[in-house]
Amino acid sequence: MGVIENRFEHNILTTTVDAVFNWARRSSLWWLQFGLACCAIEMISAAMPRFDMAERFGMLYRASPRQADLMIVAGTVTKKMAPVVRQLYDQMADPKWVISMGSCANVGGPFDTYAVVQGVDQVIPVDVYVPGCPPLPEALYYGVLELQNRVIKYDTIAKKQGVEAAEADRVRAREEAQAALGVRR
Amino acid sequence: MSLEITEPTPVIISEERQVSDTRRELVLNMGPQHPSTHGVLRVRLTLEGETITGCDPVIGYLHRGVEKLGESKRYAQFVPWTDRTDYVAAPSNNLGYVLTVEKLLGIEAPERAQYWRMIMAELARLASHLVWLGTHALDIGALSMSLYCFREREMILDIFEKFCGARLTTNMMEIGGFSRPIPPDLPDMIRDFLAVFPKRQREYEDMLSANPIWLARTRGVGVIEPDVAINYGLTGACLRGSGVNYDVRKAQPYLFYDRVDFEVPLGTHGDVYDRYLVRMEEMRQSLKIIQQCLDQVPTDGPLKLAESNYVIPPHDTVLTTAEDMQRHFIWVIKGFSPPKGEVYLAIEHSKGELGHYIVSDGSPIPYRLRIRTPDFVNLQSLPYMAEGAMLADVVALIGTIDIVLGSVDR
Amino acid sequence: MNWAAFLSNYIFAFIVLNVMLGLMAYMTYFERKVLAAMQDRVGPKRTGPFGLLQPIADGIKLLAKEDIVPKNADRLVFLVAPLLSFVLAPLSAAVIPFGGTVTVFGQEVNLYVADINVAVLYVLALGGMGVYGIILGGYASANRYSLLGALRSAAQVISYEIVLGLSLVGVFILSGTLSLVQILEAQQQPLSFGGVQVPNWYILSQPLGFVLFLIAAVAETNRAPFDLPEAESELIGGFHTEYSGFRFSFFFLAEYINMIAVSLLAATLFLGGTDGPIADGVWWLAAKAALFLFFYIWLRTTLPRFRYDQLMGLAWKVLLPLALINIALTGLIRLWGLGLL
Amino acid sequence: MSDERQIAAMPRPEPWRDTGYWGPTDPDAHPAVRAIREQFPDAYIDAYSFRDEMTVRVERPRYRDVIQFLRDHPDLQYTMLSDETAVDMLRLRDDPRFDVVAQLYSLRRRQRLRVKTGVNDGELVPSLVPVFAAAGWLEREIYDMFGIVFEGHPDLRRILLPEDWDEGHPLRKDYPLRGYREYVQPGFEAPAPRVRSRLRRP
Repeated sequence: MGVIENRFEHNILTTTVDAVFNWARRSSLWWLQFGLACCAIEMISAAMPRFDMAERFGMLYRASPRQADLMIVAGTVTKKMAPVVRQLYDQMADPKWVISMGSCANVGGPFDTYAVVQGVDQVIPVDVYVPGCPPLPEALYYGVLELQNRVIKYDTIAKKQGVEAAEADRVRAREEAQAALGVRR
Repeated sequence: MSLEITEPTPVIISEERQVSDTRRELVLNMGPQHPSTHGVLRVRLTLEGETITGCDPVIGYLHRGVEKLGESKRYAQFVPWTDRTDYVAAPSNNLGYVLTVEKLLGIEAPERAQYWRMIMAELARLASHLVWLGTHALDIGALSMSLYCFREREMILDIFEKFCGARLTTNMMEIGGFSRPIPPDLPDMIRDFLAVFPKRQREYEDMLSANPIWLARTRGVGVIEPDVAINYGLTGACLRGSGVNYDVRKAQPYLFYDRVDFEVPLGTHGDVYDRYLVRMEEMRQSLKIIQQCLDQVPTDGPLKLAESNYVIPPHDTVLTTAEDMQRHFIWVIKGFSPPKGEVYLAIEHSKGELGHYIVSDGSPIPYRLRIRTPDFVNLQSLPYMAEGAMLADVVALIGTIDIVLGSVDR
Repeated sequence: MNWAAFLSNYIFAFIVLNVMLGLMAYMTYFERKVLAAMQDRVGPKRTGPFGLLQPIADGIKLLAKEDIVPKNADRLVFLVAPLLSFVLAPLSAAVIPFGGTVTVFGQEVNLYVADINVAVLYVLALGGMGVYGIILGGYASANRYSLLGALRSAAQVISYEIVLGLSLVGVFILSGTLSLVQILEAQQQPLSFGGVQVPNWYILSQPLGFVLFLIAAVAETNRAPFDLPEAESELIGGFHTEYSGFRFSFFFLAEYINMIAVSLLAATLFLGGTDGPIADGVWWLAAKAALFLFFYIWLRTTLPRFRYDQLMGLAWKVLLPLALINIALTGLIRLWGLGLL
Repeated sequence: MSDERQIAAMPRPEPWRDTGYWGPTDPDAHPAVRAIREQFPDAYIDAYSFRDEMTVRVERPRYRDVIQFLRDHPDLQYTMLSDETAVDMLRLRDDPRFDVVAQLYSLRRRQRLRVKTGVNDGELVPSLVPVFAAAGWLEREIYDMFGIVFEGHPDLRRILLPEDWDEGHPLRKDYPLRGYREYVQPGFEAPAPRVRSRLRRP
């Protein structure tokens, strides 16, 4: 958030400013070039000539997490990889979003084994879940469009509490969801 | 080594090491998230300047316990997981597993199904080689190559999608043959592809094969001698690039590879460029095989073994005959019990020898399911190839071994 | 002192600066569109009509990103390095002549910011200074990838600076000056061979020098196939791996400004600048520069990347001897032409 | 590509019945088995074939010697180690618990041979690394997955699982498929242990 962090309260001016910034954020979601498993191949396909998801929406891929806005967790998150995923997420600059792509990243998918984290939301907060094993590139399209709809509502001022508050918020939301669904397994 | 050590002590390498008074080594951690490690490979490099003095690949970031899963699933249930071990050439993986189980059971699919399996496996090899070429060229810096390769790959994925409804994880083969009919316009789709692809492949070769920068980056890099390659257990293009003629399709033909005419391309120097040439030629040979298969395949006939108790009965007879309904019920509820024994069957995957080793204890679940993936063994030679190379060569080497981490880590 | 002339110069410099800043933003758009066309894709399309607002959206977004300074970084240097790169980059546009002198409201206005008698040296010096931003940024990030990128950049710039300078010596010998304005004027007198009018562009008399300049300029601006300092497949982001938000965009933009400046320089030195067949003017310069920019993108999409030692070998073993041969030949021919030989 | 190096395709055998690429099915007629019996009378246990694949079982201390002999023998030339793995025989027999299995391949004769040796928990198996460089990672994987320690392996540490994995060796039959616990994010409190699920057996 850099320059404008914690400078303004809600009023007409900041709302307009937010609208402009959110439009810019939505229009240039640079994503982290980061694939884990099968879904990564479909994610790459989505960026390739037939679909050209990335450039069409103004999404450049960046190799460095510092310059990325969007992390697409494409594939199985194993217990060995989970700390790395978390570290990458922490290295990204705010504001940042996460798309969980594919069943493995959503809930562990077909790999209910000793080595696999059952859902990447145990590691990092997720904004949009794209189901499928693997999802078609069109499904990822839809996920990105959904995310854009979320980004346009992003509130710079509401997020000013910082990373800890966001983390607490995430844990609370997760516990609520778990309480509503009952215990996993 | 004494027996007390059951857990390894972690090896701690300091970040910078003083080698002598004037030289210092730098430890560079490449991956697991790195643009050119093809997923989640991590390579710990020891550098002196830009020269590599030590290389330690760290794998396992995609270890999902597929073998353990296989030991808890019935034989026929496990096929979808084979897709996900090597996801860029899923039909080949299906084929390896299915053939191994068929060998264990002592059955063989009908002729028509065998031909279609060959076609699908060769298409999968093409798709896999296209991904390899794209990413390999992208690593070395040829930006557009990957886009062109993925563009052509979409045509193959269309064929898969037409046939089985899935693009990537196809789950197309079954024990005893295919469960789905061949769509009537599928042969024409494949013929269209065969007509278009050779021209496109010539375009790739125009871009790379004689490009001075490409030659400078690949010639003489990652040389591996034939005897060393054999000793490292390399298979596939990594071995054939060194001039060793070992192709499972020729050496121990499965399916009908003895009925088609093709050549095994061999390299001479064993460097990155030769492996590139070998794979490009393999793509051409694959096209040749597909063409012959399309000419030879019977236009009608069963696609699945009908009589065997090991095979799920076809859908139409299940609903009309009592015997098939009972067989279907038992097959679904209990599975089938193969004889006791153990089999190992290797097929020529796009990356090398893909072997499945199944130990059966007579129950419907494999007692031990071992997947010998080619890239796991091939990747082992990376430290040997990287010794003394430059930092930029490492990405070329990782590309030339052609790894898929799902297959390496399983 | 003539205050009106001073003011007009000042206004013109202001215009040039802003045009450069606007151009480089749309240079990214141009690059993405050309890349997309070459790669059978669409390119930016959804942001504004034809995606024309894409650079603006990128800029605003980067402005609003968090500005991360790594814990182990050398804080002051880390913060200053991108500024250094960014500030030095547009300065070389100051000596590019966009035309001769025109009269506006009875006031003579020079269509160049400054006519320095060592203009080319000044541009080369700025190129040498610009690399400081890269080296300091890479060093200060406390990241090994950045460090390697910075070291590569230093070695590369030192090697190719020499080639770049020497490849221009032939032009200096022919024109007898280091001032870009005078070089431009020298190219505007057509030569006639038996009634056929041939423009006196130095690309015709200095083809080898032109090729050398082109290669060295691509290397100097860290573009493919010489983009080793930020080689994505090896070093992630190279020197800018740790930079986020607007500081990253400074590096990003500096690279594009450098490209534009070098293209303008090449057009002025070798292609006759504003000189054109029908009507002289700044549009000719723009068209020629656009040709070079297209060439840059074309290279990027086609060629693989050099390895570090091959890059050095190319500079010292191939390009440098060629440049020296070019100088010697040009000198001899010049002496012969002057009747001294 | 040079043509003189091409080989003709081996004729395809009848499905899994004929004497195909695994050599003769009779242990007495198989040249490799005969050679092992002559050379290592004390180490040879038995040999059997299934689906025309020959399996030789040898005593653990001579495991490496047998394989080295097979590699260097001028008539056999099993020059390639295709695969090395292990099987946990917990439910099938009492002693020894594990089988270490090496799949050998002769490039020259285009035949395969499987060499097995039994090992109990806590016993050492001679490593194949001095014979085949390919065994390096394969044995690391066996160590990682089964906990079998190889004697003479230069770099025996975990390969697929994290280096600080403390839950044992997952491919053992007494290890549950889902492991013993959920993923614990570093810095967070430990979650409740996973329900130990019994392996589904018929």
